[in-house]
Formats: sequence, C-alpha cells, structure tokens
Amino acid sequence: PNFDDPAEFAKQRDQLTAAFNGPADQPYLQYAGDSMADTASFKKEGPWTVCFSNAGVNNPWRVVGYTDMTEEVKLHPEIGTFTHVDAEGSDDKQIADIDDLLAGGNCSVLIVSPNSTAALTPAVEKACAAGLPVIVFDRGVTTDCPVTFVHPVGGYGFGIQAAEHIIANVPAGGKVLMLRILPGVDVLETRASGARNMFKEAGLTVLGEEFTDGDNAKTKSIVEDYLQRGTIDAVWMDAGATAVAAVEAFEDQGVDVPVVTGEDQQDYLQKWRDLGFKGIAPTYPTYQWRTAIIAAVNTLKGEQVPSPEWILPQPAITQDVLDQYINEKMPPLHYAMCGCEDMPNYPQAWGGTE
Amino acid sequence: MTDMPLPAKNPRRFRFERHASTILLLASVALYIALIIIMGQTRFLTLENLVAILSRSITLGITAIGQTFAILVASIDLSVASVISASAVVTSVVMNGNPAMMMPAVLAVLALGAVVGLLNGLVITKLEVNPLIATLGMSLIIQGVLSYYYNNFAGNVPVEFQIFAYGTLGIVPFSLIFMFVLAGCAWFVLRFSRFGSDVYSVGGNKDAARLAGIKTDRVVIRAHVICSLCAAIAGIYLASRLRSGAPWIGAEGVYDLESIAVVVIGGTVLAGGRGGIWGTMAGVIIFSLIDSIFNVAGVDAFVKQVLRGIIIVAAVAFYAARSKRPVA
Amino acid sequence: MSAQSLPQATSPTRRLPRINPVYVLVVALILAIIVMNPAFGEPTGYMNFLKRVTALAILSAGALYVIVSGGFDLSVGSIMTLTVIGSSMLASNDPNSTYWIIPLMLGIGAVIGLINGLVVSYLKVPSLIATLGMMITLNGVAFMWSGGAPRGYLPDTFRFFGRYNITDVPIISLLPIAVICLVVFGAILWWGMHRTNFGRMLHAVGDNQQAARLAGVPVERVRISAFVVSALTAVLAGVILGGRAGVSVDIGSGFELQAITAAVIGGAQLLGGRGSVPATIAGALALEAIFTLLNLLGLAQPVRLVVQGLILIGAVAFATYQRKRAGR
Amino acid sequence: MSDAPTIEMRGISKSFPAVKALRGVSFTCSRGEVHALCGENGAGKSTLIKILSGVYRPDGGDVLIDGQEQHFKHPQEALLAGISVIYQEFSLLPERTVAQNLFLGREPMKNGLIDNKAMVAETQRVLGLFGVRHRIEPETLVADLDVASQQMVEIAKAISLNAKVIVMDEPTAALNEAECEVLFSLVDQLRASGTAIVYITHRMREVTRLANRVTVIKDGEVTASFDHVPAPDVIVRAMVGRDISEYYPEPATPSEIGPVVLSVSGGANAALSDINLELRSGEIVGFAGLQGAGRTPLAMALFGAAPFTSGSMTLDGKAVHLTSPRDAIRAGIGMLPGDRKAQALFLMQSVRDNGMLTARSFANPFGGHKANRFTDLTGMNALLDQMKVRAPSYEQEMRFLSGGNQQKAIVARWLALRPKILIFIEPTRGIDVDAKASIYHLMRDLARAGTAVMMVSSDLPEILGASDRIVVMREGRIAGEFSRSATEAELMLAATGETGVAA
Ligand SMILES: Nc1ncnc2c1ncn2[C@@H]1O[C@H](COP(=O)(O)OP(=O)(O)OP(=O)(O)O)[C@@H](O)[C@H]1O
Ligand SMILES: Nc1ncnc2c1ncn2[C@@H]1O[C@H](COP(=O)(O)OP(=O)(O)OP(=O)(O)O)[C@@H](O)[C@H]1O
Ligand SMILES: [Mg+2]
Ligand SMILES: [Mg+2]
Repeated sequence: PNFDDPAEFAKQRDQLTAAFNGPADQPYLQYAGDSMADTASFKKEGPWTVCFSNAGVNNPWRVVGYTDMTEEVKLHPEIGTFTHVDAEGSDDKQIADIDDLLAGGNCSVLIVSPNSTAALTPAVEKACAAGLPVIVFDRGVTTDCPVTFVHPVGGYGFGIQAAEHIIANVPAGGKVLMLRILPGVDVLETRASGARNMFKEAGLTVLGEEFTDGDNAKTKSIVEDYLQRGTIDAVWMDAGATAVAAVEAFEDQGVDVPVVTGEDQQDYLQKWRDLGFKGIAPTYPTYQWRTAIIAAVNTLKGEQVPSPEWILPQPAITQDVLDQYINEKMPPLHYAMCGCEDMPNYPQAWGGTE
Repeated sequence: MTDMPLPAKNPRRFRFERHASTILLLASVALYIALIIIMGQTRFLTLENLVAILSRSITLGITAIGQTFAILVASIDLSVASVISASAVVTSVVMNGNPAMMMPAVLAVLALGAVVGLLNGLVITKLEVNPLIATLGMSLIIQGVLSYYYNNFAGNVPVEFQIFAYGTLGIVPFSLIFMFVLAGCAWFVLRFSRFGSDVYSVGGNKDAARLAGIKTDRVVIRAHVICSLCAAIAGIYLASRLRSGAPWIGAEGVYDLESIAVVVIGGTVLAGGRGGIWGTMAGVIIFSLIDSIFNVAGVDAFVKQVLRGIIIVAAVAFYAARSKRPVA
Repeated sequence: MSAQSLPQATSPTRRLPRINPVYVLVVALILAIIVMNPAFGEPTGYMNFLKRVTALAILSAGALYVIVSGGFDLSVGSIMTLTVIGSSMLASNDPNSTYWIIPLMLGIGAVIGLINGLVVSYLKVPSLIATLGMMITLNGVAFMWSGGAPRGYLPDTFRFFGRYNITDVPIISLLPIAVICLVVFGAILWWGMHRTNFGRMLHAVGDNQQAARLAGVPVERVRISAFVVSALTAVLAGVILGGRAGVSVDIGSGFELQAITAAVIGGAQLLGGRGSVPATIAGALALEAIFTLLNLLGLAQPVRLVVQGLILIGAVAFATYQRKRAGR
Repeated sequence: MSDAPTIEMRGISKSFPAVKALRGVSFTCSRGEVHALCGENGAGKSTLIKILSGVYRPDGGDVLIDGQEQHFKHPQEALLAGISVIYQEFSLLPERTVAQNLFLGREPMKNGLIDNKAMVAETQRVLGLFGVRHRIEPETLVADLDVASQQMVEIAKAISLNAKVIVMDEPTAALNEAECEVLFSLVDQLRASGTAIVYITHRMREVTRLANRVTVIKDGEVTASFDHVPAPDVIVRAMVGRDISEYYPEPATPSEIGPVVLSVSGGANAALSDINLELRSGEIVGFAGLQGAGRTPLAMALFGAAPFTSGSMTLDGKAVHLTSPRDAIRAGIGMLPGDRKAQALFLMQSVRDNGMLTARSFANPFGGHKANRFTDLTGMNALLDQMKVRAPSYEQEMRFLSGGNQQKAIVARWLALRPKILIFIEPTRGIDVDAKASIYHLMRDLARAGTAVMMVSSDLPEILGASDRIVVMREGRIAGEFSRSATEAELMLAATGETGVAA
C-alpha cells in the first residue's frame, strides 16, 4: 500500500475544511459528497438480526466506539438481535468468525470493522455473495461490494492538523520529535506521512521517529533520552495514547513543556488545560461506530445511504474549544469526540459519573 | 534358581492420562451440542457448521503438529509465530500475484523453515542454550529482520494459490484435508519410524538415549527442523487465506503460546517423551469448539478471555492431577 | 578437613574467584553508554536510568524465586496490569485512597500467587501452563473490571513511588524514590533467597523435588511461597511502573518474558536449583542498558530486536560455556 | 584372531574441572576372561569405563580394540566396535516399554519401519535367559517395574548386544542373592563363549567368585594388578592403603538394648498386610527379603511417605498417625532412600547444603541459613569429616562427588537431627569397603547412643553381620524373625517360602 499518495493527501487536506451535508450538530450523520446508494433491494421487515464482526475491543478507542455502537442499537427498536463476535485482533480469527456468522445463516445485515484491509476482503466478498448487505467501517476493504464504507476524513488529515499546529507555533528550523505507536497500520502510517510532508515544506528538523508501542513507560524513556541529548521544540504524536506520558517526561525533568500534539482523550485534554502548553487534539472520531449502525438501519429500511464511502467530518480540538470538550466526570481515556453526549445512557455507559 | 513366582502386576493398567484428551474432546463436543439444543439454535447442527468449526484453527493445527515434535524431545519452540509471519510475507512477496512463482515461493519458504529449525537446533544442542531462551532469541531476530524490510502487508498471493485456503472438495476445504493428512504423516513417523522412536527416547532421557548410541543432538535438531517447517507451512496457508502476508500476523494470532497450550492440553508432557499427535489434534479441536461455543452463546469478549484462561488450566489439571508421574 | 588426603584438587591458580559474567556485561554496557553520551555519567543520567529499570529489576528478582524453585511465572505481567488498572478504578481521584489501595493490591497479589501455587502443587499443572492460564484470565479480569478502558486516574500519592525524586541530595543531587525502593526490596529479596533457610529449601525443591520431600522439606508450602513472592513483587513492580508511566491498558504485557530473560542473563538455571538475586538485578540492568545503548546508537527498532535476540542467546551460550569450563 | 587383548587402555588420563580423575591408567582385558576392577569410591573406575565407551574423551593415552587404536567420539561408535556397558547409573527410559528399552537405538527394521513383533519376540527370548520372563513382560513400561527388575532389563540390554566386550559397573548393587546368582551364571556362560568382561564391584565375594584377574585403582592411579585373584584383604589393602580392622562392629549387648520405641500392629496398605513389628532403642534390625517383598513399602509406611491405611502405630508408647515424611521426621524418624539420585541428592547444591537441608527444613524458615537449633556450618563440617566425605571442598557441588561419597554426605543430613529411629535402605549400595565399614560402625554408634536402626538390605552377609535382629519379609508380610546367628540358608528359606533353595 502507498502511504504517501499526493492526490489523497491533497484531497484530505481539502476535506478538513470543506462543508459537509447533514445536520451540523450531529456530526455522525454528516457526509461529504452526494453520491448515494439505493438500498431498496435490502429492505426488510423487522425485527432484524444485526451481526457485527469486530476486529477487537482491545484498546480504549475501540471500547468507547463499541459503547457508542451498543447505545445506538438501543435507539432502534426494529433491531431484534445484535450479534457481536470479537476477533481479538486476529485476521485469521475474524475470517473464521465471518464464516461462522454466515454458517449460522440468520444475519439481516453484516457490519464489519476489519482487522486489516487486504486479509478481510475475501471474507467480505463471500458475505456479499451470500446476498447480505454489508457495512464496513474504520478500516476498509478492497472491494466495492459493501453497501458503504463509513470513515472520517482520514490519516493524512490527522497528520496535517497536528503538523499545522506545530508549524504555526515553532520557528523555522525548530526540532520536532515524532512519536508513533507502531509501524504498518494504515491509518497511522498516513498520519505520519502527512505530517512528514508538512514539516519538510515548513523547514522543521525532525529529530527522529520513534515507536512507542503505545507504552507509556517506553514513551517516557524515549523522551528522557532525547532530552538528555538536546532541546525539543515540539512533540508530534500519531495517536494520543501516550501523549500524557510524553508531557510528564518534560515535567519530571523540570523542562518547560513544548508544543505537544495529542488526541481527544480526557487525560490529555485536562493535562493540556492544567499545564497550559500549546496543545492540539486532532481526532479520529469514535462516533463513526454510531454511524455504522445508522447505515445498517437505513439499508434495511431501504433508505438511501451515502456510498460507496460515507465520509464523516474529522474536527480537531483546539485551544479555543478545549473547555467545551473537557468533562471531569469522564474516565481519563474517554475520547471526547464521541458524539454521544445526546444519548440516553450518557455518561454512565461510558464509565462517567452522574 | 529359576523364575521367581511373584504377585502378578497388571502391566497394562488403565492409563488415565493417555485417554484424557479424548475424554476432554468428547466433553466439549457434548457441551457444544447441549448448548445448541438449550439455546434452540439447532440450525448450527449441520455438516457445514461442523466443517466451519474444524476449519477455524487450521493455522494453529499445522503449527501445533510441529510443536508436538519439539515438545516430545523435551524442547520447546517460541519462534513459531515469527516463522509464520516471515513465511507468510516471503510467500506473498515472492509470488507477488504471479502464478508462475508459486512453486519457487513454496520452496523458498520451506528452505527458510528448515534453516530456522536447523539454527534453533544447533543453538540448543551445540551451544547448550536453554530452548526457551534460544527460540525466544531466534524469534526476536527473525521478527527484527522481517520488520526491517517490511512493515505492512507486502506482495500478494495469486488467485490460483488462494485455492489452498479457499478451495473445497465438496464442502470440505482442501486445507482441512491437508491438516489431517499432515497429522497422519506425523503420527506415522512417530509411531513406526526409527526417528519417531528416537524422538520419544531423547525426550524421555537424553543421557540414556546417548548411552544407547542414539545421536541425540541430531534427533533434537531434526525435531526442530520439523517444527519450523510446520510453522512455515502454516505461514504459507495464512498467506493464502489472507491473500498477503504481514510481519505481525504470527504474533497477532499468539501461535507460539497457543500451540504450546494446545499440545499440552492434548496430553503431551512438557518434560518430553510422552504424548502424541492425536492428542494435539484433539487439543486443537477443543480450542475451535470453545471459540464456537463462545460465539454461539454470545459471550462478552472480556469474559471470554477470563474463561479461556480458566479452561486451559482446568483442562490440563483434569489429567495432570490424576497422573502419578510428575508433569514438569 | 581431618587427616585424610584430598583427591587431587587442581592447583589454586586455576580456581580464580569466578565472577558472574553479567556484572562484566553491565559495567561494559554502562561504560559504552557514558562514552556515547557523557550526560549519562551525571546523576540525572544514571539516576533516571535506575529509576527506569526499577520495576523490571524488582519483578525479575521476584520471578527468580519461582525459577529457582523449578517453575515459571508467566502471570507477572498481567498482575502488573491488574494492579495499575485496579488501582485506578478504586482510587477515584482520592489521594488518601493510596494507603488502602496498595495493601489491598498486595492482598490480591498474594491471593493470585496462592492460586498459582495451589494449582501447580496440588493440581500438578505445569507452571508454564498454569501461569499462562492465569495471565490470560487476569488480562480478561482487568479488562472486565475497567470495561476495556481504565476509568480513573492514579493519584499523586500512588505515583509517588515510581515518579518522584528527592532533590538536593548531597553528591548525587537527586535520588528517585524508585531507586530507594529498588535498594530496599532488592535487599529483602536477596536476604530471603540467600540468607534464610527458606532460600535453601527453595533451591533444594528446584533441584530435586522428590528428594526434597523425603528430606522433610515442606515442598508444597515452599513452592506456593515462591509464587506468592513472585506475585507480590509483581504488584510492587506494577505500583512503581504505574507511578512512572500512569494508567494504560496493557502496561504489564511483555514483562513476564523480560523478567525471565533478566534472570537467565543473570545466570539462573531454568527449571530450578540455581539463581542469584543480585545477578538477576544486574541482568535487568543489562537488559535496560542494551535498550538504552541501542537507542543512543539510533538504531531502527528492527535492528534492536535483532541485537536483543543475539545478546540473549549469546549471554546464555557464554554462561553455559563458562560454567562447563569452570566446573560449576 | 590376533593375540592382542580385546581391549587395551594405555596411559589414560582424564581431568574434570575440579579434580584429576585418572592419571596414566593402563588396563587390558582379553576374550574369555573376567577382569575385576576395584577401588574406593571416587577412585576413577566409572570414569575409566566411560572413556572406553566413548562417553568421555581422554586427555591423554590410547584405547585399542583388538590391537586397533580407536578414538570414540560418541557411545554409538563404541557400541559398533562391540563394547557394551551396564552403567552404574540407570540408563533406561521409564516411559518406554521393556522391549523398546532393550532395543533402544537399534530397533529391528522391516521395510524401513520398526518391526514391533520381532522386537517383542526377541525381548522375550533374552528375558528368558534370566528366568525373569514371567516377571517382566516386554510391553510393560519400565516405570512400572521395581528397581531390581529395571536392573535386570539393564543387564539384558547389554547382553543382548552380543558384544565382544561387556563392562559391568556394579551390576549387582540392586539385586538380591538369587538374582545375583542368575547373573553370575550368565557371566560364566559369556566368559565361556569368549566374551571379554570387565567387572566393577565393591563386593569381595563377587571378585572371588567371578574374576580371573584383578586391577585396583586408587586416586586415579593403578596401585596393584594381579593375574590371579588374591585374598580379599590384599585387594582391600591395595584399595585403601591400609588394613581394615573390625569390618563389622560388635553387636549390641543385651543391656544396651532399650525399651520399645516404635511398634506397629496390624499395619496394612496396598503393598503391605498384617504388619506387627517392634523396634527398640539401641538395636539394629535388618530387613531381608526378595525384591517386591515389601521392605521398601514398609520403610515408606513408617516414614509416612506411603502411610498405613489400617492398623495402629505407636512411638514411645503414644499412638501416632504419620501421613507425611515431615510428620515422621518431627516424630523422630529419619530415612535414607535407596535410589540416591532420584530420592536423596541435590546435585546442584553444595555438599554442605545437602547435609544441612533437613535441619533447615525444621528450623524457622526465615532464620539464617548458617545456624539453626540442630546444627551450624561448623557442626556440619565436623559431621562430614566424621563421615570421611572426600571432596575438594564442602562448598563443591554434589554432582562432582563419586557415588559413595554422595551417600556418605547424605547420612550426615540425618545425623544432624539425632533421630530416635533411623531407616537405612540399601545403605551400602555402591559403597566401597572402607566406607561400608565406617557406615556399619556409624550405625552401631548411633544404636549405642540409643537410636533404633532399621536397615533394609539385599546383601545377606551385611544383614547377618551388622544386625542384632533380622526380620524377613515376603509378599508384603513379615515372614519370620531371626537372631544374628541365623544362616543365609535359613533367611532365604523364609524369604522364598520354598524349601531347598540354594543360598
Ligand atoms: N562429570 C564429572 N565432572 C567432574 N568430576 C567428575 C565427573 N565424574 C566423575 N568426577 C570425579 O572423578 C572422580 C572419579 O569418579 P568415578 O565416578 O570414576 O569414581 P568411581 O571409582 O566410579 O567411584 P564409585 O565407586 O563411587 O562409583 C571423582 O572424584 C568424581 O568426583
Ligand atoms: N512409595 C510407594 N508408594 C506406593 N507403592 C509403592 C511404594 N513403593 C513401592 N510400592 C509398591 O509396592 C510393591 C513392592 O515394591 P518394591 O518392588 O519396591 O518391593 P520392595 O519390597 O521395596 O523391594 P525391596 O524389599 O527389595 O526393597 C510394588 O507394587 C510397588 O509398586
Ligand atoms: Mg562408579
Ligand atoms: Mg525396593
């Protein structure tokens, strides 16, 4: 796969600022473009069995998203059964899971959050061939047979938003440390490549690209080691999981926290507010999990669905809107951009208090 | 003084541990059927579904066949997961969509497996490094080399080759048949060949085997070559199934620890010298059944993990506690 | 010895005091780091390093108890995870909660160790499998408890042990609390292993379990205690690591193998009977120093994996060679 | 056939890290002769054999087979050259069948596959030679056999090779008299058929009975070599460098025998029935019987390792119910197991730690390891000195000691606790004459100090020489009690329950 696609880079850069269709206060219903799929052939009387093959719930982002999803299911009385199978992060297992779901033979619709793009394509094709409407979200597949593929703007967009913030706040020639979770994951690779392009354009020095495995302790060690060798003007991160650890590394060394990018997790947002450094939180909104259910429901109702892709807006949290996303009642690793504040069980279902 | 009359001992007393894996298998089948009936999901009681269950764990099954050899010689192989990743990547990169490259790719991967097994075996026997450490180190090395060159899905497998994973004979996938044929071969080798006998001897007591004239190092090395070859084949299968290989697919399936768990649940003793292939296959099927039971019953992902841990321990305890002999 | 002739003990020149190669390795690595980065030679440099290594060092020294008694403890990483997640769940941002949470976590750790020990001793499940099952189960429990994402912060009082430094100390200028913990717990673990009857029984059980039983050693009690010690140190390591790094979902994963690796680099014998607490702590230092050095060299992640693998195998091969040559 | 001896070893030297095991040892053995190799524990006998059989490579010297110089790098090469060895330590695979063990590494093949049928048939034939066909079935797992049967399998394995040289390193250590006789007649047959036999033993009777020539090694050097069989005391003098006076100590006088310490009535379990027994302080009671007669199970029952399931037991007049070795030790009973390597030794720990272990097990676990209420390091050194344990240092790991010295070191373990009752199972198995004598004297000293000693042994002269009273067991029951003036024939009669059995 090509993670440095100039056309895609430019497209996403535009989409970040473009206008979206749909209600502005319900970003999970918004979509870019106006190509729609006709789903009349999938129209079906309730109650439905909605089947969901999940790559895993093995990180907080997926946990928040999955909660969004189950809460969304409760809003649709036509959904009789919601069957969730969890592949625990294994392609092999997810393929087998989809086989199981097909062998069971009573899914009305199949939602797939693929563990990886290429590997799950045959299984998704098989499901399409069995006549099921298929909704894919988060990562895609390399076939057009699903009804739609729900996803936010994308990785380049994320990388661009974070990089732009750094470029705006660090003088030319400044030193940037790029911290990444792990190599190889499509959405993370494009974030890095998007940012790399921007830094080159702006003439910033990249001190290094280090992989943290999402491990706070390792992140802290890496930042400490870099600090021992010289100053750091900005820390760019491809995901927010370890942002707080990176900030703490500066704090613990008694060094001023420089520009640090993160994600929309509460702990980072609060740290940012408390220490008052120059932060930004690009997002990969978890509300796309809601959208997947909405797409499935619309399909079974025979209503139109944005297709072949349902591109959702991807806002970044900046200093001026920071306070509006901070909620002390929510758990530290809650993703603020969940689009879930209007749901009946908010905040308890997401682990919040009150 | 001639034959001394002695209270006759029963030489072939019922050995619980020999049948434990069968009992466990039957128990899990019964549990599955009971669950389906209770939940009124009898539509799962089809041949198709049986095949789907058996096909769930082919990668694990092929790997575990090899792991059985390693454990029988009182060794162990933690590098299988990395070998699976490496061989899947090599398969798809060498083939790169070209059907003409199928044969060379398979040969290259088998050579890779053989070399890794050979190195594992040599480090364990000649440098006398504990197998756990030797293969853990080897695993890191393979993973490092692999991720140096690739960090994502690389290459792709031609449609012709996907037949290995997706082709069927009637409703039975080729790969399932392949796994059972491989198990049959392994059983035959262990049961009837000199090498098989040596495997049990070396695992039972290496010094005694050496004193009896067995070249123990060679046996250990060969067992490791077989183990790595099986892992390489599992990698080929996975590439065919996923259409492409990525450097993390072995680790992501936890094939190292799972293959060990499956072998032990199948009644092969970690200390070596006791056990066999059919036990391992029973262990693999039990794992598949557990997964299916969880899916049918809609068990929550986290609860599933808790239960799986308990089940692994309980299954081994089931016969270990009854066995008079020490189990490592 | 009384008036009897000794067998020909070889000349004293060949019996140089044998120094464990791990100490040489640590010194060499640290010198290399200082050469590459003189800042490391200053208090902030090496104190940060020690602070970083504390969790692993304490964990490995505890895991050594199980290794010397002849087992493995793969559950320690998951105990660390459970400690951090559980503490964050319970703390609900109340600084005073630390005073009951840490004892409570130690209690939970003791129960886990007890279960490990009971399963291994009485259900006769091989420790590799028993603790693998425990690892899977505890990871599931941690997930269940937190619903997949931790729901609270660790208060600063909790993070004190892993995060804070005493400043303005003469000569060394700063002294991390973690380093004090390392010294205190290291000393306690050293004392327990090398200066008590319990430590000797531990060695005996790992060396020959049946003989230990017949010699009057309370084998089960000793083995269970080893698992309890290991689990307790895992809780301590969890508190320190959680303090250093804050909450994350899989904070302890991978630590089980690192702990075993550290012990093995320190010359511990897998399967029991031999091992040293100081050498294990040195093994942990060596491991962390390798990572730091590779970091300084700016080597790509994959290269680091390869180097790590080579050093792991090399260290053990060298120790084996030396032991054979020196007749230890 | 050339005139060259079948095996000739010239100027063999071998060092281990801590010790020079052999220095310039020369040794020959020709077809049709039995050459006995004698020497104290740790003299280097087994090492010499392991060089002959390719287990070790010599540091210096040559090995010639039929006049041809050989450099064996692996036991397999020695086997191919016709050298078959019964090793001192068992080399059987417990989880494999008798037949599989017998043909280990040389299974009969048919069409490239193992011919199980032929293997079983041949096994039956070989076992028939020993008259143990009924006792040992080819398809039994070796783990299910008792020690003696295992030793029989070991011997059968070596003999079935049809080797031109057979080396036997203490083959009778685990055998009783009758089984020894079977072995002796086999050795006679083998010699007659032209095999060269090297025979290592600590029992002078066997040397006298079997050998044509005798070589004595001491401290890794040949001290004497005889082309005939000299009188036992000559051999012993060459072995230990002095005479051994009073091989067996004086028996107890009636006044020395004290009150009943332990009594059992109606004791029974799976292996035992109707055991009625009394042990008195100051008394050594020898337990004789055939293999499988239940002596070991009785010892294990008294020691709590395999307790009685019915019946009653009293210690010092008080009823006790011992269900674990710890119970028994706490009640004042100690035991030295028969299978040293599996049941008594901690090979990676130091000699002193081996000696201290039991004392430590009953001291405060968190107390210092150097001293406890039973003994301390100096005390243990003194005990080890008293046992004449030969080691470069007591800090040496146990695995570097020879078998006999290992046995002595673990006796020290019990001495530290001064038990009321001490059970010895085959206490002198694999121990040299000097050490044997010291163990007999030690048992007597213990008895004089008031300990009740129970000695399980398959060595009838030892039973008669060292005991005050003799109990013979058969089929899990007590078959008779004798005084020390009984004859071997009387004991054998009671042990077999038959008449007309040759002793
Ligand atoms: N593998 C070894 N490593 C180190 N030292 C050894 C080894 N094997 C034997 N030794 C030492 O070599 C010497 C000779 O031992 P050997 O076993 O040959 O004695 P032995 O004459 O057979 O004694 P025994 O009658 O007790 O069997 C002893 O001091 C012993 O400790
Ligand atoms: N510790 C034990 N626990 C349970 N059963 C035992 C134990 N030891 C021996 N047995 C059983 O008791 C029977 C006789 O044991 P064994 O063959 O050792 O005879 P033995 O009397 O000890 O021989 P010897 O008297 O010559 O030492 C066998 O069936 C054996 O399996
Ligand atoms: Mg010997
Ligand atoms: Mg016996």
